Amino acid sequence: MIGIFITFIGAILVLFLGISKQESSSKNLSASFLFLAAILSLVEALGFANFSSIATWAPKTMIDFSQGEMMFVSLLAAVTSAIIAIFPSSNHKGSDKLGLMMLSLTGAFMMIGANHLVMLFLGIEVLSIPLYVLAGSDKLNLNSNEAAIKYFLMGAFSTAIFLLGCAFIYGGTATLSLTEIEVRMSIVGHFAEFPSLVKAGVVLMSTGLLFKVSAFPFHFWAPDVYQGSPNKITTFMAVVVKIAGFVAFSNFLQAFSALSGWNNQWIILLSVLTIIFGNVVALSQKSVKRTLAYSSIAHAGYLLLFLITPMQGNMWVLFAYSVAYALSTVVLFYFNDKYSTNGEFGFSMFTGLFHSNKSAAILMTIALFSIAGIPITVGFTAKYYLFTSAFDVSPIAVCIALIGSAISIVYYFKGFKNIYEVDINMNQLHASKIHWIVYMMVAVSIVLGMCPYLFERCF
Amino acid sequence: MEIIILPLFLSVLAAAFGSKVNKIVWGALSALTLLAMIWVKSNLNIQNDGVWHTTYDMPWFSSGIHFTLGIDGFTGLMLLLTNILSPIIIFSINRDKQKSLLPLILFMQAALNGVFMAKDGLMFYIFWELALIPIYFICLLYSSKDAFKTTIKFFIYTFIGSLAMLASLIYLYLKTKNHSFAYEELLAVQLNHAESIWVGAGFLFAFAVKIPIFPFHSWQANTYTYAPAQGSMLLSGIMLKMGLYGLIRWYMPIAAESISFYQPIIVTLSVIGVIYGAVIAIKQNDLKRLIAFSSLSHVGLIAAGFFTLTEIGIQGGILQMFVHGINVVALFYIVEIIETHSGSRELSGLGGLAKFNRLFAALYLIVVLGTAAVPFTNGFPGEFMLLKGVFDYNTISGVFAGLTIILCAVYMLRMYQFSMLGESKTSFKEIGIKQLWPLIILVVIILVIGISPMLILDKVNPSVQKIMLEISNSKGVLS
Amino acid sequence: MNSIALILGLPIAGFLINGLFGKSLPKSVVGWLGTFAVLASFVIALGVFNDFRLNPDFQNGLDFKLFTFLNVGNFHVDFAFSLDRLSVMMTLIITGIGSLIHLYSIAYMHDDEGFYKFFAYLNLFIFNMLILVLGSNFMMLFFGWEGVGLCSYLLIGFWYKNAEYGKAARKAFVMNRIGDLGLLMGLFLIFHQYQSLDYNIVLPKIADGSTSVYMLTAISMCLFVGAMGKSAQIPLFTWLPDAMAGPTPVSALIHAATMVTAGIYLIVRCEALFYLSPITNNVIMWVGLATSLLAAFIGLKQNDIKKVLAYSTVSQLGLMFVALGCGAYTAAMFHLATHAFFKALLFLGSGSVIHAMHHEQDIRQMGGLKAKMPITYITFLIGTLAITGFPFLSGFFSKDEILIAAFEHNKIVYVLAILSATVTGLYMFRMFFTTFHGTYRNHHHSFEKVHESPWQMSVPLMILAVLSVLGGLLNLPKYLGEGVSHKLAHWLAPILPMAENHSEISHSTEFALLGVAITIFIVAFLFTRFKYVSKNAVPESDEKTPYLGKLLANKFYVDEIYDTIIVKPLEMCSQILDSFVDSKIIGGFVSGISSVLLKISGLNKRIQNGNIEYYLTFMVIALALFLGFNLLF
Amino acid sequence: MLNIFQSLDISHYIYLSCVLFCIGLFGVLFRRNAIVLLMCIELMLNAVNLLFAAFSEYMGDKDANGQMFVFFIMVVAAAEAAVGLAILVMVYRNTRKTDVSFLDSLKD
Repeated sequence: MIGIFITFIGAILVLFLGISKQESSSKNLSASFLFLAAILSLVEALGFANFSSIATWAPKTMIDFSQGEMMFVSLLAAVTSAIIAIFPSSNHKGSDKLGLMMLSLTGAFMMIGANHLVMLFLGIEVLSIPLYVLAGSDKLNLNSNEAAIKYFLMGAFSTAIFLLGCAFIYGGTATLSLTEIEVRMSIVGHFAEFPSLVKAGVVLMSTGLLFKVSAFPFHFWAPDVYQGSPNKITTFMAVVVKIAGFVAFSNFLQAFSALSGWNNQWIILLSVLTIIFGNVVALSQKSVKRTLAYSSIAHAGYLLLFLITPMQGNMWVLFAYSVAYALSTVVLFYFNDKYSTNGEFGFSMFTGLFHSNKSAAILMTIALFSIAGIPITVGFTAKYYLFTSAFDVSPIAVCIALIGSAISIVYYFKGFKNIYEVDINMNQLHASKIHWIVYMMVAVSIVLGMCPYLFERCF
Repeated sequence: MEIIILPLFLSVLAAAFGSKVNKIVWGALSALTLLAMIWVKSNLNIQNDGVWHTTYDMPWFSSGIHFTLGIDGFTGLMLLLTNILSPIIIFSINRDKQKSLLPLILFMQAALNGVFMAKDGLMFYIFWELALIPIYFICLLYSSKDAFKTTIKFFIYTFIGSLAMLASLIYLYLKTKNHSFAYEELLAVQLNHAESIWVGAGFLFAFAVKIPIFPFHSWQANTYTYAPAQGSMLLSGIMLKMGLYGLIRWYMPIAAESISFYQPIIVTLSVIGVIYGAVIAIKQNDLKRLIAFSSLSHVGLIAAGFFTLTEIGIQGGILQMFVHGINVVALFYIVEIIETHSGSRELSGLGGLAKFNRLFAALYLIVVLGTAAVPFTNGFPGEFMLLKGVFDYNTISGVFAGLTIILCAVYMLRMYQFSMLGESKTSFKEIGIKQLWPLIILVVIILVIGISPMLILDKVNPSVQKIMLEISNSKGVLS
Repeated sequence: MNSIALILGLPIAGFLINGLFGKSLPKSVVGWLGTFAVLASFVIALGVFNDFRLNPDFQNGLDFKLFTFLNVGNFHVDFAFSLDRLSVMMTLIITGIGSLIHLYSIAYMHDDEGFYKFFAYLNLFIFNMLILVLGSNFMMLFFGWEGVGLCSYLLIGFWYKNAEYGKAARKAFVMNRIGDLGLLMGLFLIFHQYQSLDYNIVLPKIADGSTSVYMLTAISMCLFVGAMGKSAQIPLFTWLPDAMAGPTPVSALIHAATMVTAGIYLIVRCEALFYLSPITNNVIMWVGLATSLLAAFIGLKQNDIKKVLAYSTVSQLGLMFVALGCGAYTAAMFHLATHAFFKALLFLGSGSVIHAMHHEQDIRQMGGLKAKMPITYITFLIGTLAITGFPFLSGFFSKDEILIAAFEHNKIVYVLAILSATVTGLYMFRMFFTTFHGTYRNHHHSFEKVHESPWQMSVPLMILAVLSVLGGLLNLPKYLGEGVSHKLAHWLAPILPMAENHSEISHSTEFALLGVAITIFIVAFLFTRFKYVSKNAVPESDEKTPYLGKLLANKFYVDEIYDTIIVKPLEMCSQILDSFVDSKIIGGFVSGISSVLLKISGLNKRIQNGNIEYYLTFMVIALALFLGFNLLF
Repeated sequence: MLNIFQSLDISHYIYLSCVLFCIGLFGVLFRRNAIVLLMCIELMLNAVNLLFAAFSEYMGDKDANGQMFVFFIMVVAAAEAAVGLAILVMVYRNTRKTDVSFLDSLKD
């Protein structure tokens, strides 16, 4: 709970400061707010301190953070703080973008902690509405405009579908509280009254959530919006929306664990389709950003596999995967942002990197290894945990996921061709220094890859 | 543990000071691993009684997944191979490539040692993958042409294979009593027929790609051709052995229920591969391609020998693993010398090099004869045992596999003649004796093993007995 | 020290010293070292022979185990040797003739830059050949078998700068390898049947008759395939004539006297096996006969002095196989020994000629050499007479024994063997007369420059000439008196337990057959003398030879046939496999997957076309399907 | 207690809401003007509101949760509309168009 407070206060503060200040001047402030939120949440999650007293006014039936969820809060806060810190910010007026990001993050936290459909809905909206604005924050850039309007229209549309689902579930179970729903669903006979209403509700709400996590076939917004939005926002979207979406999704589905046999069917189907789709389509992408967008769709597919496992007590698997995904995605988007110039969005931006900037090349290599799931990076560990826990339920889906990750090697490693190529005309951009946080992130992904037991211990 | 840590540490050192220190020093340092082996063996007082002794054990991923290393005769032999060849490969590096290649090769050495020592399924997989990464970069960084496609094909192909193995391992893991990847636990898993076939397929696919067994070899020739010599040496000399090692150590005891199903298939495919590789090698012009196909032919025979499940076949195969490693590295070393000294490795452009350096010619000839399995060289005992194994298993297969001794003579002698004999077509730079030392070492090994193969067979015999016991115990396949 | 160790150790020591340090040693040291190494072996072998002769306790021979070569499961093979009557005889031939040829080579190879290499190889050959005959199990035999093949390869291709020679060397090695495969399969079968490869275990088990005849036939056929390869029988004989690319001493030692007789040795060694498989015996006999005839006829039209001798060797080996096929093992061994003498003599003689003629080998370019090279002339004449069966020379007795055996066995075989012997007479005298008689025909080198060879070359010639004359003493026929006759048969009797040594043939028939033999010798001699000496005819050049002659001159086109039905298809197969099957089908399948994936990947362009209406429509369709799917199932 | 709402079966409300929702949905699919799209989405949301209210009324003890949710939806819809219109204005300034089918520069 402490995380949500600090973030929210920070957001308001930065938002108001933003009226007069430049973005770069608020950067440190917002980053430190978020970092503080991350640290405090972590401290609370690990049980070193207890800040629950300040959360007493919030009814537990609406929002409640378990220890595991606090880990996610901490992770998202930390990642966002890193995003804000490492991405260059404009010197134009208006640090309101940072404020909006923090506000959006607050929405993400609400989703994570939500215990009630209203809170879940509000979380989604608080997450989304600032993002609609942020996607279009590059006001004079037509691509950014287009991204904003696409994101907005489709987001609003999916919200409507999500809400219809809420209404159906409400009709079927006569409650909006997730805990209550779980109880009622498990009472034999109760559910029998309106089975199709509840099922339809689950499907419709899931559609809304699947849209948020950009799973096939509700992924259409992702590549376009990722491409059009400013890099910093894309990174934020790719990481925060997806992770928060999955935590919310898993909380939501846990309430319907009585239906898990039925749920698993379609989740497996969608997961397999998403993995294949994301990976295969990513193969033919020319732009780095779009490749990463499809890669993030594929990752949504892997994460869907988590939803078929008995999630109770298994949240650390999702956490591990989120950490792995967040670390490598941020690093890769960072390099994409750093080296992309106006006319240059393809892989050729990395040409000759190894020869002009060794450390950058090595960092990028490790990040690519991690996202591809090669051993002794956290990416492998996470994938391993995820697949092992899903294997019991559906070995075939896991096998397809394995094939998918093999395909993904092709486009992840496409970068290596350019990175290790010898380039005669040195790219001037390559020479610039790399933010120390990036080093930290890569180091963390290796340390966690070698000492994976840390994840299990945190929960 | 030291056996892995030492090269790993050296690798980091090499990344820092790679180009400042002479490669001979690095080679010597890399060879220190052999000392580490002896040290580990004597320190832990390990007996060669067939048991896979645990030398290091530490909980890792979770309670069921340990970081466990073990040594027995078989592992010892593979470690010996790795740590003899790695320094030699390091010797062959050109000065301008030294800085990038050294850390990669040393890292690879560490990973390979890990593969052979890993006693835990997941660790085995992890080291297996780790060994793939440096070789990928070695090929990528210094491939002779724009060979990104080839390297990525190689990587994906083997990667898919190893993922299949991972799937099998996870399946077994979930079947163990207390969810563990420990070798003993995996052995204890009882599978029914259908399960064993699927689990076996996972392992076999991984190993078949790596070995490679006949239809899974399409990555091989091009990768060898485009990779720098060091890459080809590592790939063919040591990495292929990972697959063969996996067959014997992991696949056969663990999924033994499926052996009777796969036995005829694999033996047939391998024998086809033996002839197929040999026939293609006959007309190759590029020396490296020639060696690649010859290698396909040779390892096919080893795989066939393993799958006969006869003791002589398995022991012969293990011996031949070592022998092939030595021979093929020697061959690639020779190709490297020829290429750097005459600027070409196309047979059509070579010839008559024998007159430039008699010692080199003699060493080359011995290596060629070793590959062609002439008595008194190391190729003979292994190939004899393998052919005997295959022959005992199935006479027809034995006769077809036996054709290799004819075809191998055809292409190896052709290779020797077209490069060394006849009128010389190219100039040839002076070869310093310094460059020939690694080759001399290899040739001495070739001759020693050729005369007394029992030096090696005695060492692996207890392990083989143990493994065969495990295969027959759990499943009763061996009558 | 064990005498086997010495016999084997000396040549290998010679090889090592010459091979490793020969480059820095003076030529004389190298040559004499090599020669003495073999000579010493010979002396020791003589000692052993003497022991055998004098000491009845020595009947079982000597055993010498060096170390265990392989011990895997139930498969156990020692690196072990044994000396018995058969191997002593072979050892004597090998080291005896070997040392003479070493001596000869000192002069013959004197000007060659690879002098030390040559001696090293020769010593290595002797070593391998000794392993072949001294090994106490089939594995050792195989060791030596492949080892001599290797040395043969090295020595044929000794002048490595000539690509043709290299090709010939490879051909020899590969063809030998085909035979080796047969031998190897035979070994596997033997082990499969008897669980051992040791002669002392296997041979008695074969002899006790408990093995099925099918198995015995299979084993013996496999071994015979091995023998075919090594002893140049149809269909694996074409390498031997090509092997003449090597230096002449090599041809004498390896391709006439010793290595090529390994096949005979193998069959004699496994006498029990072959005795009990009549089918194989018939095959051996007919193959031998066919080879003998074919090679003899080809020999008629060859103009290269060494090629004639090579075909003659093939033909004589064929005769030995005829003897083996007829069960006359002693006869085969007898002919093996005498053949070793006179064929080595002939080759060395031809070497002497070639040496004198500055490496000219075409007999049409020679003529009238008897004036310049008396020693060579006389010794060569003795050799020729011996091979053609001049009465009471060694060849006369040994060939006669074979003919008698054939006569006893099958009359047709006898007639054909006589034919072969006739043709032998024809081509040998043709060559002899063309070379030494008539007028000198070479225009490149003046007749004056032709000279007799140095003593290192002529001494071996003389010794061998003596042996060729007296070789018959080894196994004189019965009609010359019971006391002196059949020495060899008695000597080998313990080795050949199965074969009957008694001759059923009556003296009168025997004399009749002798008469036939002498007649054909005289006919051949007179005919060729008339043609080449009296009419002074010179063999035509290849182009002018008509019909049959052309067929013969071109060796019945056997090489061409092999080339068309085996080599070419194999090469084509290789190319098809490489460029089509491997890259298009197998490689194509793999890259096909990736290109299909890429195509599918590209299809997404149609859907992800940037138009939000499409997106929304797709989403709604997906939602409808999703709902339908979930609510219906 | 007789309730005027409950004189009809709940299924009628469900069908009505669904029909309304679908009208909005098809409006979204078939119209191109961004403002009309926005209105159609509002229609969909209002269909949901109706459903919530009906369910709330039909719950045994008049559960207020549903009605509360309606208020939240209305608030959020207003916010969304505000942001949406702002975005539209921005796009209109740059392109002088409100037709969404012309915005297709971002694609594969």
